[in-house]
Amino acid sequence: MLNVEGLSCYYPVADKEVTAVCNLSFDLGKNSMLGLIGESGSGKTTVAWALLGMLGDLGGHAHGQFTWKGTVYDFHSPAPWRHLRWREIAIVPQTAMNSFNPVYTIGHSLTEVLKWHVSALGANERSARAKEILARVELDPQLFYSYPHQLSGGMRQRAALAKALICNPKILILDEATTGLDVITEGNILKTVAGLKKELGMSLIIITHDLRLVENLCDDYVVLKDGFAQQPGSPYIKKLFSAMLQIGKKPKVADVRGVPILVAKNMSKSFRKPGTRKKFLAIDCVSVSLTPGSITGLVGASGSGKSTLVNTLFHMLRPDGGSISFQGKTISSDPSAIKGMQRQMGLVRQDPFDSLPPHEKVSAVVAEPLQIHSLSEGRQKDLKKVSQLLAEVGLEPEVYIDRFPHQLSGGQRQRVAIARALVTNPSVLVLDEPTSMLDATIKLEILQLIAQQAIEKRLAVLLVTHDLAAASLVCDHILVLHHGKSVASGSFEMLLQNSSSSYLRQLLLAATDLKGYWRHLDEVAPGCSGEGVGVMIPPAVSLSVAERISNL
Amino acid sequence: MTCENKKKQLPLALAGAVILSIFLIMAIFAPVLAPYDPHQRVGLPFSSPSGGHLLGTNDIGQDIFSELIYGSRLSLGLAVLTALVSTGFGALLGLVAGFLGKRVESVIMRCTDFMLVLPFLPLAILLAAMLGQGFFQLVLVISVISWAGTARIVRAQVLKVKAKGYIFNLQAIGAGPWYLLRKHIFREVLPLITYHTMLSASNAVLIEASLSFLGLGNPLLKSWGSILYYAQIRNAMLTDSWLWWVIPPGLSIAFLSAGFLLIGFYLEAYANPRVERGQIDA
Amino acid sequence: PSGSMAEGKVSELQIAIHRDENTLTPFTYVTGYPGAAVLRLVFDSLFILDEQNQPLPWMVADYEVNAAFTEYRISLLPGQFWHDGRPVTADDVAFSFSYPLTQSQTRWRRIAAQVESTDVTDELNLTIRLKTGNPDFLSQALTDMPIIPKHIYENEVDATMVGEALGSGPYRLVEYEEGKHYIFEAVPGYFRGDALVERIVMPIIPDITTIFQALTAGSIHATTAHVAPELVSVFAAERDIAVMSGPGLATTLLQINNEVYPFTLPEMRRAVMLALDLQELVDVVLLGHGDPGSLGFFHPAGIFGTDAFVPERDLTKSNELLDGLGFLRQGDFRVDGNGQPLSFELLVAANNPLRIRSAELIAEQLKEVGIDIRVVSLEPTTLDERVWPGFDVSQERNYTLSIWGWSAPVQLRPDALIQLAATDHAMGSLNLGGFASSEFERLAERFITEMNADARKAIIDEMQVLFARDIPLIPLFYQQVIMAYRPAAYAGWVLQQGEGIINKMSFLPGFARAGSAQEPQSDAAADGRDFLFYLLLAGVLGAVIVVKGRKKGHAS
Amino acid sequence: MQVNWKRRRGTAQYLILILVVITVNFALPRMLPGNPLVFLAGEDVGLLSYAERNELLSRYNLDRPLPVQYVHYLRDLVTLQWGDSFSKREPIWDILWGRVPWTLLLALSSIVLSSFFGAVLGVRAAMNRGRWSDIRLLLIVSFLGSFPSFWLGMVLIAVFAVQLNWFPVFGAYTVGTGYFGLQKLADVLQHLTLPLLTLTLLSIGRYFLTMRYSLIELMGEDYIILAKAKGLPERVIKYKYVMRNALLPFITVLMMDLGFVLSGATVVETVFAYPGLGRLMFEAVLARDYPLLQYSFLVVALIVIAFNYLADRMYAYLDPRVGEEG
Ligand SMILES: Nc1ncnc2c1ncn2[C@@H]1O[C@H](COP(=O)(O)OP(=O)(O)OP(=O)(O)O)[C@@H](O)[C@H]1O
Ligand SMILES: Nc1ncnc2c1ncn2[C@@H]1O[C@H](COP(=O)(O)OP(=O)(O)OP(=O)(O)O)[C@@H](O)[C@H]1O
Ligand SMILES: [Mg+2]
Ligand SMILES: [Mg+2]
Repeated sequence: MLNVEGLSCYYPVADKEVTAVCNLSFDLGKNSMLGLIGESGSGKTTVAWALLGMLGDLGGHAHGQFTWKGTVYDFHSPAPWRHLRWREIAIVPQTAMNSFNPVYTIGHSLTEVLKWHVSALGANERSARAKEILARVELDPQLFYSYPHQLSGGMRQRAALAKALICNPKILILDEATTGLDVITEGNILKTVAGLKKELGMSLIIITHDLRLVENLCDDYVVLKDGFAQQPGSPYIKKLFSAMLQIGKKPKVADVRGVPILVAKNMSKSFRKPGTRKKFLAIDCVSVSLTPGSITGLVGASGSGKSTLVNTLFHMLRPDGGSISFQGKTISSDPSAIKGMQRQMGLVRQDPFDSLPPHEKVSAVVAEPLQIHSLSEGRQKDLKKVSQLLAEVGLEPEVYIDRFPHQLSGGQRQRVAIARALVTNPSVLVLDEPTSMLDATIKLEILQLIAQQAIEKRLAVLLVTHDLAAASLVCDHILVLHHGKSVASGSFEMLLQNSSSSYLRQLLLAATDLKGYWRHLDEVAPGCSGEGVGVMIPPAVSLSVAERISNL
Repeated sequence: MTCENKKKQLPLALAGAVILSIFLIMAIFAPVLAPYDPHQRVGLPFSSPSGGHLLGTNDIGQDIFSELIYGSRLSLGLAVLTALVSTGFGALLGLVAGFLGKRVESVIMRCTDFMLVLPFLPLAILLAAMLGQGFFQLVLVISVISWAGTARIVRAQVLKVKAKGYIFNLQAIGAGPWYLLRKHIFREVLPLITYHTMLSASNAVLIEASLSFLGLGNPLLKSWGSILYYAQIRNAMLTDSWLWWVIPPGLSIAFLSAGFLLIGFYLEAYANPRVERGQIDA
Repeated sequence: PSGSMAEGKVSELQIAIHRDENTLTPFTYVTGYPGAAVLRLVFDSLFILDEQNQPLPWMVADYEVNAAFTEYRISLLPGQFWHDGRPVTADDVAFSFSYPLTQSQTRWRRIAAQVESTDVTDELNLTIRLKTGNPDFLSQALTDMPIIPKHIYENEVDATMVGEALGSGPYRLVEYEEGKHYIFEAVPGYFRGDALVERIVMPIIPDITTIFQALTAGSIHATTAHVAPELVSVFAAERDIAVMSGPGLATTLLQINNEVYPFTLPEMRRAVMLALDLQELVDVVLLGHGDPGSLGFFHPAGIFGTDAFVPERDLTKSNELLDGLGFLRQGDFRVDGNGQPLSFELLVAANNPLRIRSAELIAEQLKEVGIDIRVVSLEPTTLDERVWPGFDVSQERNYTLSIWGWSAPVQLRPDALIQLAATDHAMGSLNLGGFASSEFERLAERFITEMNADARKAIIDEMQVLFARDIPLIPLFYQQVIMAYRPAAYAGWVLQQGEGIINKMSFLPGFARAGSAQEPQSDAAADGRDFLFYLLLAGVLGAVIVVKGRKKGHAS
Repeated sequence: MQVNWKRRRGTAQYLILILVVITVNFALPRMLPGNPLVFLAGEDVGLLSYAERNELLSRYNLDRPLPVQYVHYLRDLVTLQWGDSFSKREPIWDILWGRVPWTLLLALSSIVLSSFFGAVLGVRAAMNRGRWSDIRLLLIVSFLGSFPSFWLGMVLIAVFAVQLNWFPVFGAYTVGTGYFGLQKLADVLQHLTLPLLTLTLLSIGRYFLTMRYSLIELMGEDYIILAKAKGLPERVIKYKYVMRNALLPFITVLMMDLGFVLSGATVVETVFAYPGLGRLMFEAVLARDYPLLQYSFLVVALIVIAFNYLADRMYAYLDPRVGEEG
């Protein structure tokens, strides 16, 4: 169906060209699913954009040919992109969370595409279709009336998926399209997509770091490393797959209990429901306390209020109720107190594409908190610190330190954000999905780094994640949010044993064994909590944090 | 493409710099460059260009070329000074209002509203009557009326920039308003401010000319605007003399603002490095 | 749109008026020129001023003045009608001479104030009795006072409330749009004959340059505006435009504040006068289209003036005078007895380029004798307020020197010098310099009581001599009145001295010049403008090509 | 509750602003040197006797202390008894009514034109940022905007009215014709062309630069890049999608320009003898026509404030992220 021949992509960086993809060839059959995998920065996103002829808009350019419906086109020349885009090839970009025009409602963005590509539909039909497709990706059709910034990260990703699906494309590219989703939603979404694929004879290119997905779903895969496709069976591929995280191998219980440094009590925050004047509680009396040296996991379905809680902790949203105390002192609305607290806190926000200043080089971006809090020790020293941190998060300083954020891949940006959060040696670290765009190896390294910092520097960490495997590995304490309420909390093991929370069980089930879970879903009605859930949960083994790290 | 862009922009900025420095040299070395004292009558009124008078003479026989050269002093000074004062003040208030919001914002905005509706002509007359009609008074009058516009536009833009995710992020990690204003917001609106500086620069020259036209200015000051004013009022458009009396000062004003614009162009590339991204016609 | 009708009549003329004169009634018009001039197309007066500004009986069939100049017996010509069809009666005339007393309009009020009573004999006859004898009443008042309809004004407390300009003149104002235009139509059966132009459309165009552009373009046929000196040669070369000129009566002068030292000293004023080169002013500023000022104020070509008082420049004498005053040179400039430099501000209206230029020239000329002049341009009303605060000479003035001007009618007043120089505030109401001279006071008193025409003329001459000696002010020049029009449209224009061509005589048979269409003149029309045109055309074409080229670039 | 308070405070601020404007419009003309006597007494104002002058002043309440005059003014203002103009001798209402339509015609059409072309060209330049076509546009626009308005007007008259005879030289319509209906419309449009062109050329630069800047600032955003990937027609992205985001500063310029053209087109109105408010106010200033000044300035001020208020209110609608707590 689609045949790519000798695709090479280049970006200009500071008067030089860097090769992001080199001489890549692959076929995509009809009604098939191709996985595109590789570590962060290997060129996956670049390939995706090249297929849409968009590299020019990102400042790069592509060479090579592709065959589409029997005709050979050149990537280089102005191919009939206008006819291909969206009608034939659609994409859920890695920047999905940032892919909606902030001034238009979700509904407008969806119907607009329809308007230009499916001209036969009337206005009412268009919005009906848009609502239908929203429901299909497990979103409330009422979100039709919301603005993008009113959605959670995962919701935006799903809305982007809806937008990609709405014209029934022949090829759908999913570029890390499910990173913001909890496993259950992710499963459901992928099932929907798979269903559509069958229904419409659609082909998919899936770019992901979740190798389980590739294993379970894809007919074929291409592995990229530094822009080069790897031969099947090469040692690199083996290494990549072996690094896959297996949940349950090293669960633990920890009771490193100390005096909490940050306590948030009964936090509530309400927002207006989309399309109505009614309000709903995004978080409802949630309490967290963070203790130095411990890692607290915050898990929950997409849209359950995790990011909202994070925002309230940083005083970026005024909570409707609740109080925050830091180092034993209640923080009121006094700006200096807030600033004093913020000085000791590091933050990584969920969307790495929306959180780095576009006009600063990486070196300045990472060093910025030092400037803000007047902790700078001179340019040279700062630069050294930055380089060191960049190296720790797996970015070669020489290559990346002089780049602008838009010249980085998604995973690279995420790591820059992590480095920035660590640069001030904070005593509290809040990470909102910090590793969602990282491949298993780097993810492990990063988690290791965080855990190490937690122990060595007595850092209190709040880790928001959908990755239960990761959570189970590093978290001492887990808080489960569901519809804005805290439904369970405790150590991982405790939560497993005390299975009162069927929700968590479902999560775990899905996380442990995707195929099994899907099968299970196929048998039982969706959304149920089946019998054998507990069976798949491995026995709890107590390990101290230190041991966990050495195991990692 | 970046390389191309950079290559293209440097000569442009250079061109701008060259234009401005030519005017600057003209202004500084006017006594050396000008063949005559522009206040002295050195020829017959309304004479055409000749060897002695490159651009002929004006309605009382002053050398237009010398007027033009001396005029650059006042016009350039007026342009630069007004632009700096009014845009500086306006941009500062716009930044502060847009970013701090709340009461500060509404107070500043009501002030700009007030300035926008303040009747200009009586104000100009009043200030002229109270302070006289010198150069600095002119700067003051023009600045007083033009800062508000800049403030409003800058503020509107700041509101937009403020909503960006990375600003939110920096706020969350404790960046204070002044820091953000200084380091990021200012930088984001810098091109806009540059544009406005340039616009107010050429505007100042135009306002001066218009005031003269309405009989409210000071036609005694030797500026490009006043040369044009006399050309207009002495019907240069109905005679041949427009060619040497009207075109040169007109072009000078136009070149001056073009010079400013070209420089601004370069500044803009500095403020926004994503130059090569998202050009739709690519 | 105009066309010549049969018998030399013209159906419509477009005449630009250079300012809005409100509803054009005697109580609402604004300026003496063009307001009062245009007003006279609609309103008649008993007498009018002819080409040479001599009174000419108009509404009057016959008149008689007693020896003491206190009684004016007048009989009206029959057959005069208001524009609403009612006949004009002696009653209306009598009313016209009493009603303005109740109003604030000073020009008419001043005339009405002289009248003691009016005596209406019958429909067409009346006698006007003055409080004191005034030999100039005929030439000054009877030519001036517009006769207004009693039936319109009699119940009106505030005459400005009457919006309709209803007179008995040759033209009827049929339409007025504020700030936009006037339209006049000839009144059929006018008692002096039907007007030669059926309809006059007067668009209001405030900018003079625009007016002359419009004249060049042919969209207007004449204008109230006077032609600027530099355009005379342009229009003379233009085939379709004719130019008419005559001496101007508007006076541009250097107003001196006689109360400010050192201008309190006549020698100082004289020294300044001698240092001025008036002919140069005329040549440079007016390009020769004017006459140098006479120290006696009156234009030498006018009724009262002689050319005996036109000064000659004499720098030696000027220097001598200044030296004699003890104002010695220190470097470029002189200092006075107190060691203060002789340095003065010369105020000038910012909206009048000719005056600004004159001021610059004066500064230059006075520099030669060591007097430093700093020209200061002021918004016109601000200038008024400094020179003539509250239009009341008794109030404190705030200037030393100023370029000032008086309009044409002042030149026609026999008592103009008294107004300009009498100490008494009521009599010397235009004495902006605070000039005071007992000698002059005596002359003024004699003048007021003198009834004999020749003796009065002699006193005026004496006053002029005194003016030339004491120099209360220095008349600089009289700018010529130059009018341009398109002769193909209408050529009957009559140039009234000092005023222009917009007057009744221009439009009435028997007064208007004969022979309408003029011979086309040489066609050396301004090449420069053609060039401008081609240049701009090229510019536009260039721009179009650039844009087109860009579009092509896109397509490929 | 909170919103309510905020809004109330906002309203109070606007009330204060309007009161200040009313006061300034009263005080400023009266602070100018000179007085309106010459228009009240006619041309021979110098001949007024002392008593006559006083009587005249008291007839128009000009001899009262300023506070009393101010109270009178406020009373007349609210009762809408605006009275007559000193210099025009006509009811102020009538004068304004005769002028406002023409001013609105000129102002609005110039705003529409210049914002439209400014925006379109701005988009064009931004899309080609850094290329020759961008620089060319930038230079042309800035060049055209750098000529004094009276100069530009005169050149246009000389070329298009005098030489080519395509357009009339002056006025808002041909005087003294019986045109009506379409004919009238054509006539008015013909007269409108040149002044409109002048004003448009003068103010297009601001729109152009604002639009260009806003777009460039947006161009790198991910959603714009995706918009293109979505296969939306270029035209739609350029002129609809992207422009919508740039509207915030653009609308600000627009609303401000309105105030400028309403009262600031004096020069253009003078050159073209266009019967607009600008010229009226200018003449009123010279005449020190206090009543006409204070009311006409007030009318313009209220219009301008209203539009800027509207612009402010629109911000939240134009960009939903603005005006939310953050
Ligand atoms: N606009 C750009 N300019 C310069 N270099 C770029 C640009 N975009 C991406 N790169 C570089 O190209 C390489 C490939 O980037 P790409 O976004 O394709 O990676 P990726 O495989 O999608 O990674 P990730 O999994 O982290 O998203 C990276 O090293 C990145 O730094
Ligand atoms: N500014 C806002 N206005 C209105 N609703 C909002 C706003 N921000 C968040 N919400 C709503 O609050 C709920 C919680 O959002 P939040 O971003 O906290 O979810 P989350 O748990 O982080 O989800 P995800 O894992 O998908 O990022 C969602 O339903 C979202 O639509
Ligand atoms: Mg990627
Ligand atoms: Mg979130």
